Amino acid sequence: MDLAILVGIDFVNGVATLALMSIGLAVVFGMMRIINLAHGEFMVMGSYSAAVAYHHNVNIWVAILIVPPIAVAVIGAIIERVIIRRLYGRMVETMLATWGLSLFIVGILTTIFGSHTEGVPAPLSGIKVGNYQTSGYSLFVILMSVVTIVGVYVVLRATRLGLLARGTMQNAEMAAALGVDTSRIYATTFAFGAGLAGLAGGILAPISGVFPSIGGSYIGRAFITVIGGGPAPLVGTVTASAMFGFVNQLATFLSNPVYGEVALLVAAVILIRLLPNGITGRYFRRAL
Amino acid sequence: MSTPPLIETIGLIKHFGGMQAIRGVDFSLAEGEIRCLIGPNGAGKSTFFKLLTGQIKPTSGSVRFRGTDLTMLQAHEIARLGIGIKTQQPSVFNGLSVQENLWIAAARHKKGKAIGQSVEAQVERFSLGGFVNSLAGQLAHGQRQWLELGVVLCGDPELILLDEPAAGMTEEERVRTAALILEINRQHPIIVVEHDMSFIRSIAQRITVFNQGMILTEGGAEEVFSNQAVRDVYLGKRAAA
Amino acid sequence: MFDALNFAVGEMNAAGGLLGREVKVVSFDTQSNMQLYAQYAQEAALKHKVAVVHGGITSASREIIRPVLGKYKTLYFYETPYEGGVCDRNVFADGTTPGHNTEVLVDHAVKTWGKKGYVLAADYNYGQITSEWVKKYAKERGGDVIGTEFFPIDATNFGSTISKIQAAKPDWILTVLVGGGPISFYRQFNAAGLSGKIPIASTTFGAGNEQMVLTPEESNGIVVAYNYLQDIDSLANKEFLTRFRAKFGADYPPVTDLTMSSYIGLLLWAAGVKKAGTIDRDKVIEALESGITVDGPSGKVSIDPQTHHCIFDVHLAKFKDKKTVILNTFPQRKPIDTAMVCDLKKNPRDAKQYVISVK
Amino acid sequence: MHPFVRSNASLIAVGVIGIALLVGLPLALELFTLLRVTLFVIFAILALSLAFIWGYGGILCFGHSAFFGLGAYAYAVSVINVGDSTLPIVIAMALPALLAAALGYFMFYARISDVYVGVITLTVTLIFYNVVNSTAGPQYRIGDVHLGGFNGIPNVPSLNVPFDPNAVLGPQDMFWVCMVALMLVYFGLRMLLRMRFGRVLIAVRENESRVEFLGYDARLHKLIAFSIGGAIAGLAGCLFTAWGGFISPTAFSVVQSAQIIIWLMVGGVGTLIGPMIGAALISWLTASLGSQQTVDANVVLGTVLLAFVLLVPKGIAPIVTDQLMPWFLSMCRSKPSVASVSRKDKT
Repeated sequence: MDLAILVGIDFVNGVATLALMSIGLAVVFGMMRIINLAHGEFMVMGSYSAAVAYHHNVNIWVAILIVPPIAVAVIGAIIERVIIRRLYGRMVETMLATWGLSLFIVGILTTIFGSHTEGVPAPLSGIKVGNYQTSGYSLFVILMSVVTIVGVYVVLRATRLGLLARGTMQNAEMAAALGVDTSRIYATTFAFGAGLAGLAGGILAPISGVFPSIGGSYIGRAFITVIGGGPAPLVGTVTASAMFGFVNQLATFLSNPVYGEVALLVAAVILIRLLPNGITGRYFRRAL
Repeated sequence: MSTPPLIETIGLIKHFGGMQAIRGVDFSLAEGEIRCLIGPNGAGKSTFFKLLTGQIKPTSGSVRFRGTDLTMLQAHEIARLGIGIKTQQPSVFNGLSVQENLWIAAARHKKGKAIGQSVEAQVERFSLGGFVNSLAGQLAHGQRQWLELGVVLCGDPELILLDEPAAGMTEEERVRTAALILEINRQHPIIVVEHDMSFIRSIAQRITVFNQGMILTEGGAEEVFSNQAVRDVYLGKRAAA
Repeated sequence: MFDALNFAVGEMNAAGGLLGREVKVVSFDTQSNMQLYAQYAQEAALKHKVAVVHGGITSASREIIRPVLGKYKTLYFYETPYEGGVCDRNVFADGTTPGHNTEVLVDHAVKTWGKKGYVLAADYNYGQITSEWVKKYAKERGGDVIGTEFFPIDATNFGSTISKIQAAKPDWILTVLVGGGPISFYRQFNAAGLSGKIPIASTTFGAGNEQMVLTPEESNGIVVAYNYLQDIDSLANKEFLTRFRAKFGADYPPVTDLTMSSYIGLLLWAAGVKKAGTIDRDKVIEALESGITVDGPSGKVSIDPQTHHCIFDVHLAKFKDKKTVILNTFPQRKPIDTAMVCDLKKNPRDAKQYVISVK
Repeated sequence: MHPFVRSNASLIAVGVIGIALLVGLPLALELFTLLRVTLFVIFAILALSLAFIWGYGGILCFGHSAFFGLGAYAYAVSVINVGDSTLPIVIAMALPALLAAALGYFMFYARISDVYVGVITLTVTLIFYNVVNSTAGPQYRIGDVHLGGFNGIPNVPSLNVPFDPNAVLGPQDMFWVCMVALMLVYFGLRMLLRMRFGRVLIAVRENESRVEFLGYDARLHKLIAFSIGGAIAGLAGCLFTAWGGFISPTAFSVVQSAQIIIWLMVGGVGTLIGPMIGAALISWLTASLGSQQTVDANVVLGTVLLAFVLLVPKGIAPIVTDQLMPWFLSMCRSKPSVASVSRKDKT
């Protein structure tokens, strides 16, 4: 029984991690129809900013929860201005440009930090489940994932920015005609997505190692989750992460992490074949 | 009415999710005929064309073309049977030249010199002589519409569907287009969807009126235009708008 | 590694070079791109016509370089710990192989911690073969490996594994993990509150200075076995460290076994060249085969003529507060694994990597 | 000038340059440089395969390395088992072609297009990468070959004279073989693009539904093009393995796929000559970057890709076809009549 709880936590943790990784990418994709292939590197920059802050004796919670989203959002805003802005409406070009950007960031990070692994220790100790031990931090990751998703919901639903953003994404010309500065909305949305990536990087820094090329292992999964989820960022992310996370954990538990990854990928291929516009392209069309 | 119809639909129904776009259409067209489809926006005319060309599959009912059931066929198979369509938005190969556009259409069923002859015939018909090497995407809107007509004709179709062939044209071009359509009709049966009343008057003998996914009425031009129900749903609304 | 090699060359040149000539280093960054290994090996052999090539980190890169250098008759030194079995007259390997250190670790684990072991290994040759050795050595000592798991090099999520380990209740864990991702295993293991509850031994931990990234709580108690540890208490080592720190600064990360074997590798080659009196490949090989020995910071290292691998001391040590405490020293261990399959004295024309069947 | 020459001027120019390189390079270059150029030639073949399906078929294949890797592995496994390299070359082209056909059927017949094709191909590559990477265990063997997981398969024999396994090709023969293969692929594709199939394929890229309204099966055209691209990528994989004597799972990696796309972007999508030049340029750049320690290679490659997408979206091909080629032709005939080079005949 205790073991079942332990395994259950692993499953939920897998889903939560996937959702956390994907949400920033999903917001940008859902609202702007842009796939940011540098998303993984945005996360890595979040992780590094957390590590640097921590090594400069910033409080650990501030280092993983406050510093990364702000730092990466600022970088995201700059990147939007310099690169993304020139490519709106051209999905493939944006993907290629952000791919180039991701290589560039990996190179810069390697130059600054070297290719060895940095890290931040987990700020929570283990907890007991009957005779077993589990990581308190993984419960924290689950909690933060829920908080982040609720937070994004609130921002999109209840704030003026969210309203304008949704309006602009529905019909950019109409919004422009109403006097909304669409380019500012795009910039803010992109920075918001980048900030979410930074936050995810900060939260995951204590569990995964931090090294320049680790973004590659994030982006694949986040990308597939977002495409699988479809255009509605929140419902899409949650449903797709739940599905892929479950498949991944199940296969991992029954065999090993490699086949866990393979099972996730196979599930993604089948899903996209059946629902080319993702889960929310077919169901929950009116959802956020 | 003894000759079998060229194309007919029997109890054609199409649902999109909860929305009923076409609800029970029985339509038929005789050999050699030219027919206009009219109706307010959302009446189901374009959906009807999509069902005829196999772009979408009906929820129930069937389409028969010279006795062949088209319902389960793919779009390109239907095209091979001889149904050509000019879509609402000009649908040509923008990155290819006028000549290449026509060549591809003709090369499907012709070989060697016959291809060139088809291409030249259409270039001449639509006065595209000065543009054979221009990219289709660089043509003016009206010319692009004509090019698309030429592309359709290069495929030697046995039935031509025209979705708003005069949309976005100047008055002068409209007159020319109407004349061209009548000329084409001498060899090919045609179904035309149009909004412009004077254009319709200039080409149509029989008119079918769509409303809310069903056929409201059908008849000669004058008969239809004087029908009160038609005025209510269509002309009245148009006038109000 | 590269720094250590340059350092060795620098010292050598400062002392008047080799055979009166200055030693020059031509280096390539392969960007971990496999075809670049091949390109650069060709470039080194054909364009720069180098006397010796040192390098190749992974077994994969070595197996790319090795045939190229064999073909173009350029001597090759491979200095990374690996799974053993390379048997090629053109190649000298001075890194540890399972025969050197795995037996020492398993012996310690079974005798001090208990019979039941659990192996976590990187999913490639080194991990696969080493885990076989662990099984064999454990059985010979009356123990058993009750679970083995393989991970891709970039794995970062070990949650499910940690649950599986708890369900299996082993007496000890032996890790054969490499790469940047697996660091998170130790972290997640500690975060689950298991550090100190189930002891860990590792054939790889510390080789990438993992302890410097982890906290003391996360790394304390991990037992390793290497030829070289920075904390070896010998005069030769202290002198070496003083010189090394003087050049690279006090902040330079701890010198690892890997770094040292690059340094030793160059010393061995230089000794061979001196003895041969030329850099001609065949003569240098003959000289090296005569049983060259160098006394370095890690103690006495000599070349085993039969396998072209090395004989050296192995130190068993435990991590404590980011440093190692040496528990025991096993003097002059031979490459017993490779020796099972390879005899270059008898078959000098061998040029392959044997897969040693561990039975 | 003869009308045939006029209408095929750029093709002839490419042929002349190709033959000049074929004959001249082995004489002019030392062995090591020739070995490196051979690799560029192999990559040019790989670039052509993607240039064909992406630039002309409009299929956004983000996971092209799946075909390259499969061809490479198919060659390695079969040549070690068989000994003679003749049949393995065929297998190395047939297997990726089959994979492409299966994948193409899976995608195109379900009307999946654009970015979604990209996602699926990328995912398939990742699956291959993961699976092949996990074959380090001794149980993964095909015949005499141990797949080797992360380490891959070392010591793969090079090509030999057909049906004579003992007559292994030397480095110079290898260069000739690769160069001839490149020219065959280039002219083969050019010919294909002039035939009805090729023209319809381009039309599919331009407007898929219009093609169907004209009675062509767009799905079938894409599927065939995809298979041809797969086979050519497989050939490149086979030559690559024969060149280096090894193959490892990095052949399947996303980075490898990205490389090919960078070649296309730099060279120019929608052309054949551009991607070949792009492949050679970028491979040369990558190799040169590793010989210096000042700038990280990723920074340079990332900047190159970004710069081309933002500033030179057409790649360098227009420079080649509009300036270099006419210049070259005018040099050849010593009487400049640049205007006769048809701009439409994209090289």
